[in-house]
Amino acid sequence: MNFVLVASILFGLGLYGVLSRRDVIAVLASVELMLGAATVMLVGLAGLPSLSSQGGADPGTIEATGLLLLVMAAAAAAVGLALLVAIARSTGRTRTDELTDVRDRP
Amino acid sequence: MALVDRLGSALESIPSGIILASLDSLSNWAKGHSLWAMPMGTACCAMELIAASFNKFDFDRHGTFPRPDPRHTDVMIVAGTITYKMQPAVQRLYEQMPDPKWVIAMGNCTVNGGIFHYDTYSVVRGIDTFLPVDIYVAGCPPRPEALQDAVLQLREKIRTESFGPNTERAVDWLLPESRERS
Amino acid sequence: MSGFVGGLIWGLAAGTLIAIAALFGVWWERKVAGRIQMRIGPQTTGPAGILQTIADTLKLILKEDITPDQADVRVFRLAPLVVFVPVAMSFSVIPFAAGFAPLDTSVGMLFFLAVPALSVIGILLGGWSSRNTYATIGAIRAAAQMISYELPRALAVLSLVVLAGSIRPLDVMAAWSPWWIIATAPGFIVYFIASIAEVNRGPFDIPEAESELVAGYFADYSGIRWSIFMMAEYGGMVAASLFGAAVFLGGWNWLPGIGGILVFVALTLALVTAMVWVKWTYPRLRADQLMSFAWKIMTPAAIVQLVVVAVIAPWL
Amino acid sequence: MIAEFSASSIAFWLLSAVSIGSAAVVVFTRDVMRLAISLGVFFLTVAGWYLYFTHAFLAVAQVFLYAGGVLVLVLFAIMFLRRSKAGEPILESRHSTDSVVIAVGLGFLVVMSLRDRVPIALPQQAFPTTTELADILLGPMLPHLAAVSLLLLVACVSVLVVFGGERE
Repeated sequence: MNFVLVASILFGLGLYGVLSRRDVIAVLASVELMLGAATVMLVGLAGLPSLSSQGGADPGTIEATGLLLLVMAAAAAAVGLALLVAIARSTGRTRTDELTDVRDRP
Repeated sequence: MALVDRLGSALESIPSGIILASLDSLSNWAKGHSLWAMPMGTACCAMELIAASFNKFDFDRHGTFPRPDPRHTDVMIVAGTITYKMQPAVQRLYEQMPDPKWVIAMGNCTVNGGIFHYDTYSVVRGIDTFLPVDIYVAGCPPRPEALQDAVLQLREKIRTESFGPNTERAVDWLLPESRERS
Repeated sequence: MSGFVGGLIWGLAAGTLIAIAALFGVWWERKVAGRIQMRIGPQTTGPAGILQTIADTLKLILKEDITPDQADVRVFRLAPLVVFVPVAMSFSVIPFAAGFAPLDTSVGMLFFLAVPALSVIGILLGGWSSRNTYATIGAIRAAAQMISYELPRALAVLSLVVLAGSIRPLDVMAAWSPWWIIATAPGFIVYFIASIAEVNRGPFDIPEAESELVAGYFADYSGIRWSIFMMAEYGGMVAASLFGAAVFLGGWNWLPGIGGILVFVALTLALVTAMVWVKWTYPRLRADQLMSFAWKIMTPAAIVQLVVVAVIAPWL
Repeated sequence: MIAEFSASSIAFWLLSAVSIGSAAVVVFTRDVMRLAISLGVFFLTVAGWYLYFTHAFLAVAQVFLYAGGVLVLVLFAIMFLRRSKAGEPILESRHSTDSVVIAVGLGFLVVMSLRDRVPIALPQQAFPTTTELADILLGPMLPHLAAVSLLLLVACVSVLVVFGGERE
């Protein structure tokens, strides 16, 4: 029982949300769950001595990497939200199974 | 809740009512000294109502200042002619105010229709036909000093109120059916 | 566990501080506003009306607690606390005296910027759960405004971080020198304006614009719940003034010992008064003016300030 | 279990419980506001995890970026999209065995691939100072920082394009 299990459960929950949700906002929230779980896993694992011969990465490097990851994920979330608001405004639909314009009208 | 009820009856059983009386006076002091006004200005009296808040008269000296939101106010100052078309809006705003709440009827039109009392089809003859009015202010329009006096009179009136179970609310004698129910 | 107990004590202390700040701040605001409008302000309740806000608070506690019929009840009741708690937490990193901050953390400056920003979530929840169009519009405006003004505020504080070489508030205070006031004057002005916008006070009070939105995001709150919103507003005002007086203006660095604390308190009071002054002097901005002011003037000014400070830092 | 009953393990169990609980609410709730609130709780617990791994700066950055930024954007999008609709907004999901199998299987694979590598107790790490962080970010990791900054700029511009294109 350790944080790997917790992060995996979180990741699995997020994946299930992405697969099962039918509303774009909920799908995006589930993607955020997966991102958070992955970052927690990375930051946690990077500090462990068992993963490398030098006894874990330098905490400053971990923190810098995590920070860059955070910023990237936040940018992705912002673009995703902007896209979904734009789609919803132009089509009036927010459910993933209704958004079939590309499939239906090639 | 049972404990609270028992506490309440225990407080009442103290003969001289010292605790309840001082609680009453404290709450009445607080209520009376912070009468935030809901300005229901519909006609010319509203000019005097506005003047009352600004310099020279300065309602804020007595802790009364206008808030635009009925949820944050204590006393509705109805200033101006209320037409039948306006009546539902006034009543609704009154109902949106949280208890305890009071009404001041400012000006002749709100007291009894004023100059529109005769020969008009559209004017409500006094807002006490649909609201429990606490203070009437005569005048066409009344001076801000009169309104200020009305607020101080209302403070005096509040001083005699009580939490106690025997208090009769103004709205009870206004609506007989609600009294029969209780 | 001692950390937990200490946190509890400081939470209570911050709550009390905010309550006192709100009681005093409302009275002070009404007096200053009265003077600005050639009135007197509260006068008849206690000497110089000092008991006015106590009467108001008692009355608000005794008022009916209305929950709208259509409201999302649990969210509606949660929202005032979500607004209040981050503001209370932000008090904990302020350097109150030489070598003393309740929560002495190495990321204090960022903490102070990040945590009060959480209260916008409470505003959004309150505005949404009221199921009231005015409240929803007010909440959306508040969110847009707070996201926009967080950026220049953070950039302005960043120039101090560059000067001090640390984001621990006590290190910044230790490295502080009077020349910083001149070097970071534009940054301080940006910080001050952005702080007013962060606590939704005039002239940036479009989320609660009385003439168009009745009372904005708290339009349906009454009694004590509404007063928690107001306490958060005044608490945020006092926290921003305390922090600005400490890290920008030097706070207790001016005089040793108790004199320094007095200078700190005086500077804070001056900033609070300036906030009240600004509110009662300037008319409310329009929503688009507010956004273009944030993005076209405040943010570039803060960036220029940061660059200037980074260039001159070795000589300060 | 009882032997390692300490402040650290209490924090671990609390964080695990709250983060999994809030994630479950995000995935299964039908009310859109519950989703937003529990997403906020989840972001705060992620910050808590960073604190648990002694990365205070990451934790505050997480609060700043996610709880203060992304969550507000999510709430904003919810209000923007659903303001006009009456009544309780309901989120729908299509639960299926396939999704369960895929999600559980992938999670299981992750756990199994790492099960030998991870010790029970975490080692005590040095608390990195922000000066160290700055040295690393502006020293060896400067290219990465520049790349992420460029990405952020592109993201900002693309958000503007997405919204600006809508206006015509």
